[in-house]
Amino acid sequence: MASSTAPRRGSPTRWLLGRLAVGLLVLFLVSVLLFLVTQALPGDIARIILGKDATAAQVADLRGRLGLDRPLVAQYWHWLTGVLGGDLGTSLDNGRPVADILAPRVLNSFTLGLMSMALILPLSVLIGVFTAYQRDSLPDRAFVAVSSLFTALPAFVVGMLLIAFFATSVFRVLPGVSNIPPGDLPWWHPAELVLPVTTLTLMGVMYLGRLVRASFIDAMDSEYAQMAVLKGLSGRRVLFRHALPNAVAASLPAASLVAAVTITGVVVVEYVYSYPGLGTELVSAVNAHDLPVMQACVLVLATAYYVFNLLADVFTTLGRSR
Amino acid sequence: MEVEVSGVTVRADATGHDIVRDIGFELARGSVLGVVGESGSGKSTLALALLGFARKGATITGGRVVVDDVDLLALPEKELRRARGSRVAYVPQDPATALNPSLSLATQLTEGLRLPRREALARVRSLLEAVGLPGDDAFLRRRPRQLSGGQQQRVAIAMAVAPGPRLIVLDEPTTGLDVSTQARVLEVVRELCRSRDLAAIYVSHDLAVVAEVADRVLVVYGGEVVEHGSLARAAHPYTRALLAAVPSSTHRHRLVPIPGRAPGIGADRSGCVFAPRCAHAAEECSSRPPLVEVPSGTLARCWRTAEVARSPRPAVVVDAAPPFSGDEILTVSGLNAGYGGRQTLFEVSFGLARGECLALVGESGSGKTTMSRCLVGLHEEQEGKIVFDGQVLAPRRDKDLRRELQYVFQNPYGSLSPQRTVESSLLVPLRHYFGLKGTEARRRAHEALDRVEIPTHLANRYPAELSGGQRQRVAIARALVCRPKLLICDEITSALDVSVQAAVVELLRSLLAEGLSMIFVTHDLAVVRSIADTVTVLNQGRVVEKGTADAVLSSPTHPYTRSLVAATLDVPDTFEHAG
Amino acid sequence: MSTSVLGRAARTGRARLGVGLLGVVALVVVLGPVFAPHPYDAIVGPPLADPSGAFPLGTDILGRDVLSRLLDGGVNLTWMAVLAAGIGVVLGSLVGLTAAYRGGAVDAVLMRAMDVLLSFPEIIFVLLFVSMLGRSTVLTSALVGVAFVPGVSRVLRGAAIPVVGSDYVLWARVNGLPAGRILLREVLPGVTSPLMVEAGTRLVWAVSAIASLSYLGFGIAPPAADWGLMVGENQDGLSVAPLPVLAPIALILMMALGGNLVAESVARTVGRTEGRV
Amino acid sequence: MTRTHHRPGHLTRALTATALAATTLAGCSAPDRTTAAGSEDATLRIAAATDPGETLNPYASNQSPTQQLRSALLYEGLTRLDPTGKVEWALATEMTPNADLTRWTIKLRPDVKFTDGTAFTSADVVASVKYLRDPQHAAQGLAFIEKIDPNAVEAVDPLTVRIGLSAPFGPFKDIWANVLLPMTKAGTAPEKPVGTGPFAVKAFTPGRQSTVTRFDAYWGTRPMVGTVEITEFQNQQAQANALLSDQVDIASGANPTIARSLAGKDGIQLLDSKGDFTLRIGLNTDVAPFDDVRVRQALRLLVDRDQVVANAFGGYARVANDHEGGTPQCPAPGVPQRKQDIEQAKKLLAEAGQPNLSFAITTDGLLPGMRELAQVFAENAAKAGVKVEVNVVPVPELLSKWGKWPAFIDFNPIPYLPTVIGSMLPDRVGNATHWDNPEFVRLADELFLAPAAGQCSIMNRMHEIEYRDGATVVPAFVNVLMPYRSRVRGLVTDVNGRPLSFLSNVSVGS
Repeated sequence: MASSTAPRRGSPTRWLLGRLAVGLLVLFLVSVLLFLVTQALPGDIARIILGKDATAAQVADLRGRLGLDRPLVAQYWHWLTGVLGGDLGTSLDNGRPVADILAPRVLNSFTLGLMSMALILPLSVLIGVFTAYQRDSLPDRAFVAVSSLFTALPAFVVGMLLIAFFATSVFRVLPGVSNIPPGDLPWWHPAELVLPVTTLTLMGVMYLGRLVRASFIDAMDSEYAQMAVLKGLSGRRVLFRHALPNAVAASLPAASLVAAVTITGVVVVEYVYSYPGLGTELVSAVNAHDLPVMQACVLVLATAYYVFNLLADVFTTLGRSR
Repeated sequence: MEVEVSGVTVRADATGHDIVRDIGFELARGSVLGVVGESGSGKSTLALALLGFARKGATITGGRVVVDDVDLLALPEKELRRARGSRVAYVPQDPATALNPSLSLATQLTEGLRLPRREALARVRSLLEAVGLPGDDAFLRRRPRQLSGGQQQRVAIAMAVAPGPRLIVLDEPTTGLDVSTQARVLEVVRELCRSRDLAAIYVSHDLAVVAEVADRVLVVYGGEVVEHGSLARAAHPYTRALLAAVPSSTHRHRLVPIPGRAPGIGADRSGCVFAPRCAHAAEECSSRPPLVEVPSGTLARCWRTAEVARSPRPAVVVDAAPPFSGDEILTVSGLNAGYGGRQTLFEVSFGLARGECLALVGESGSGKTTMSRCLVGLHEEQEGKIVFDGQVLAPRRDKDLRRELQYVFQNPYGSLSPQRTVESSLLVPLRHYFGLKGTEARRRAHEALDRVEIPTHLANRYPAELSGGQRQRVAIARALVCRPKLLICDEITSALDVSVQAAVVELLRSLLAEGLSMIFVTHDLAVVRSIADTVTVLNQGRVVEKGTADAVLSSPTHPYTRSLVAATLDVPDTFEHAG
Repeated sequence: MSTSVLGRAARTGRARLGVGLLGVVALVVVLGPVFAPHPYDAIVGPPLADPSGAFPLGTDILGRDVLSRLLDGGVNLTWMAVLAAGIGVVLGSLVGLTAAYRGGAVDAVLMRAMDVLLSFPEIIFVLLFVSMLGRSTVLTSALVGVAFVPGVSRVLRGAAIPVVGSDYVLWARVNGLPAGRILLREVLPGVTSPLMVEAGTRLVWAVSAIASLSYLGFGIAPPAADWGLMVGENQDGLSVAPLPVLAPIALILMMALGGNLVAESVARTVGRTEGRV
Repeated sequence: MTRTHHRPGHLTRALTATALAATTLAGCSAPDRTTAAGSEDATLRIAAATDPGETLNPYASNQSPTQQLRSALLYEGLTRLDPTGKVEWALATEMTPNADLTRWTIKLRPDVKFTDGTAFTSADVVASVKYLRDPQHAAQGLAFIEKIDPNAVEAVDPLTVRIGLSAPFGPFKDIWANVLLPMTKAGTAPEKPVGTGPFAVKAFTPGRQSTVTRFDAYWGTRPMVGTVEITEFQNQQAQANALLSDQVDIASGANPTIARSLAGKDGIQLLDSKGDFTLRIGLNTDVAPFDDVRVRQALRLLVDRDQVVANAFGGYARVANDHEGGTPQCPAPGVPQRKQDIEQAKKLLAEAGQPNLSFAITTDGLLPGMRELAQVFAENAAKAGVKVEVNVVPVPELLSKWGKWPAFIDFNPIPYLPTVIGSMLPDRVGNATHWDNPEFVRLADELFLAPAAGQCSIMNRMHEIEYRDGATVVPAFVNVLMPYRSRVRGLVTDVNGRPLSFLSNVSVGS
């Protein structure tokens, strides 16, 4: 999966710096694209803020105050210089600093994403190795079947069914919505985190577990595993010392991609569980055409995505140079 | 006797056919047995079976492998595991994939020694030094990918020897190595066997290597032993045919290919397996001959050794052509080229007369691949002058130039599109260069296939259905339909079995005879001797020696060429006297 | 080659199960409208009625017959998913193959452009463009397709690089064949297997994505019958009347799972045969 | 965030906890948020719809129901509506006009304190009115007080205010009951407005949550709950889920389906406020063919009102008759109930030259029932061969072309008088149908001058004009539904659909 040019020459550091520079360029392009797209959105932010009762003069006045009547380039330049100076601007919708709005939400989303990753990685390895080792056994077949089912299942359906099952209809043991009150840290509310984390984890494990399983099977079938057997090593040593590290290494790029997908996948999960994270904020910002908030959300998500993607490339490159 | 093997049979689970069948031999400590066979002969399966191991999808169904009075095949799983490594050790064909990429050398070398770490390390250090590698900590901390191919192979050998086995099985350990590296590895193997009183089984497809390293040779064909003994005294028609197909670096002789294809698994085994391709086959060959001692002194599985012995080897020595005096079709002068800023060719100059065959010789890293890419215009970072047929080759070449300068690739598996039939592959250039379609294009394609001796019925086959040699001949045919003036052949025989290589070399020789000019890129001096008129030797991107093939190979002047010639192995010559 | 891979894949058990599932769904999609007892948009009873003789699966939130809507609601999802997967695979292959073939700067630029695209969460991407251009089924399919492009192009670029580097493509380049013809006639046939696997997988994802978008209200406009839309419309009544939600989910799952099984068995067969000629 | 340092080792604890089985987790929630149920300090937890653009400023433009819900707890106007729709005195105790109804003298309630402890005086009223009246502020309630002359607002003494109007206006008391026209302490709006309400703001995070606590020096009935916590949710399903898993006590928004599926579940009851809340289909009279009254009447004849009530609103509605309500104090206007009559509709359409009418109804689906109404209407219309498409657009898009949509779905939650002023007279922004009936305008002017006793007959005549000529299809009056946990006692239904404005007698039991 992972792409792009391996470090053919020059030091790895230079390559990494190059990739980071490209990353900044990508982020810049993302922001330009987003800016242009929002300009084309129907509906004027000033009108959205003022509502249908406001007169045209009031709308024009607000546009002036928000700086929306300046040329596009000037507006963008204003925003960009602000961001480069560490100022993400203020929300058009409610006038609060974007950083204040996003900081707790970034924390919430990242907690959700990182907790899920903390579960996805070991579980995937565990399940992948186990099913690969017990290849074609009943548990293996069951896992393969269930994971097929899950790749076909939209996230909203998983969320909806989990809520119905664990919170509202069948068992009532978990909260049906995962609201983290403002000012609280997400991990003060472990019960609220269970269902969203479970949803992300299920989706992740079903995908990554399959990949680990496949790469573990590859590792077990490899020449070096055969060589280890021919050296008279014990089955356990062949499995854990020879096959496992390589299987895990082979899955690392995919794991990074899963991490990237998990970070961006929180959008849907947050919506389903009303979790106050970046995703829900982004959806409302899009609905309200709140460009500064939208920009900041997408930049955070895109950065996270790019970092994990870069990790995938780094792992792939390490793998290739082996 | 140290090692006694008998009746070893391995079966493919899916089809129930035997991959190797009823193999037996004996081996004394300190001696080396060579196992020779072409691809698909079952020699690797045999090598693994000697450790009581069969690959997925295969089962050892019978036989004994007795080492030090213990029959490995009769041991329960746990004890067999202990016996592996400590009694029988294995050296893999490709250490690049067989060494675990994520473990340090120290770990891989010491694991399974059943010794305290300090002692284990001490033993490993001394062994590494014995195989000519440093035994220091820095080296032991390395991962396999940080070693060269030759180093990896010596580590693999040290790894095999470390637990102190009685028998060591080496599966094609020098395939893919340069001749000079190969020479060092062979030296290590010989030295270890001698000094540690080890029995060794050396599996290879290369007769010259086996003849060099082994005391006796087991020739495997179609999963069976067809001959057992000294190559110099070969009596079996297959062994003799193989020897006839091997080129020699010392003199030019006609190479005799073996017609037909090697039998697959599941071929009819009621009679002699070689009979379908044997020039001496007779009615009696429809029943299976036993492996018996024959007059030459070897054990051979053939009814007709007497007749075979009477037909002498057709060692037709071909004289080198007189030096060419005609105009040069290609002149390379002052060529510098590189990749990504790193220069790989330095001031390379040479010329090629019309109708001549020039061999571009070099080991890996010599720059010969860059050189051929420059010639066909694939390489972009280059400066210097290449004049072809009176025209300076510009980076953007016109259609006719491209047509007249054709290129045949090294790998027979990649040079033809797997999605095109043989005929379709040939129609592409016909359409591109001549705008030909339909009947006329097909006629020209078939003409070319005829020329390379590909039967018409193969025209609609896909490459996957052809043998390596057939594919290489189709690739040549594809070049021929372009009506080239110069053919560049990049290691085109290196991936082929000798019997097949012979056919390709003979084909090229006949094309030369028809006036085609040719550049033959290779590392194999024997092939050079059998085909080239002049030789240009490349080392580290520089031309170190050029001259006629005879002059360069027989009396090399540059030290590098000399070492190359010295490291090149040849099959024994003593053959003629045996009959 | 590819046909034989398909043939071998078709003989595996999982592929048969997949084809069976797809067959059932196809029957519903094609013949369903003929057998629907009521018009899909007719209000024929009280809302969220329990199943009965007149309404075998009950009625939906507006009092329409769930069975009739179910039988009528697959057509849109099907063509939209096919269109989306088609756009994704065609554009993705184009980008991926071009990047692999050209290499260097072209490759870098194309792949970074894909990174830009990938950086938008898919749902936001669709949300933005639907807000911008208005809701339409074709637009939604196209957006889902475009959202697939980066993924497809990466996979195909990866698959095409060895093919582009292979000697037979090299031969074509050396002989100066036009780039378009090389890509189309030499490189593309070399990546048909991953292409087929991609097409299958993307089709499954498209089903899932388009159902999700319809559920969120960005796909097919009411009152049309559509499985994703039905889930969204009726989910508020899940605890009173589960069938109007679960029945379309079951069909979406059958469709996606069937496609998934077929794609997987092709992938497996390819994995087992490719590269070990 | 600021409390991090008090809680070392939380990450590990949370991780372990997450990994544990669900049973251990059920009881585990934010430790300092326990509700002292039944006691003086009980907390009432209300689920509301998300509004990221909300502020505490009660004069802001475009206020969402969530903001209005909170404003009702924090601020008060001069008058207010009681749950039956009657106007009663709040911060004012008397309003006296001059003879020609162009100048009003307002007596203020004595001993009223702002939540910051300062006294409420006439200066605050003057400041509030002037702020509201300044077009620069784009206050949403501006339309209702446009007749006020900003230069003629003056404090006579600390408890008396005099307001001069640019035109005579009678129902002055009614106007001030609007939630959009509260009084705040002079100089505090819009940044940190201070009100006189029964509650004061404790914490406020726009788009997420606000907490208000009881103001103990409140002049009126002291509320029984100590704290009200309003939590915002993305959608009504989430509100319902929160209610079901006991994370909130009241879901302030529920569509009929949710209400139906929650009602009867253990411990959940439904607060069903019947009133004159209308969802209506507006027809733009500037656009053909809706400029033809025959077409409008035909479309009104196509609606199966019983089906709309039963299927679009799940029975939580009552049939309406193509005119606004909001006049609970008046007898019904003497017009026959309009029923579905396909033949008549076809005839009218044919007369209007529109036998194959086809158009789209645009809705943003903001309120429950909007989409469903459009769909039921589309299905009904199909019976007469009228093809109606349902066009669901995002909110910004609906707003951006406000007044330009040919047919759209709109809602009206307020009493008739402000409705007339805000959205039925020509040239009002709220009048997106651009309906302009001279007789209706004349009657409205008459209404503004009429004494209270004469208002009903005028309003009924206005209803009749709506019924005959109006530009909206009003098929039903819709109930406002709020499911709540039965431990909440003392909730009252409200004809104006704002039952959460009346929390004084509400308590939270155990």
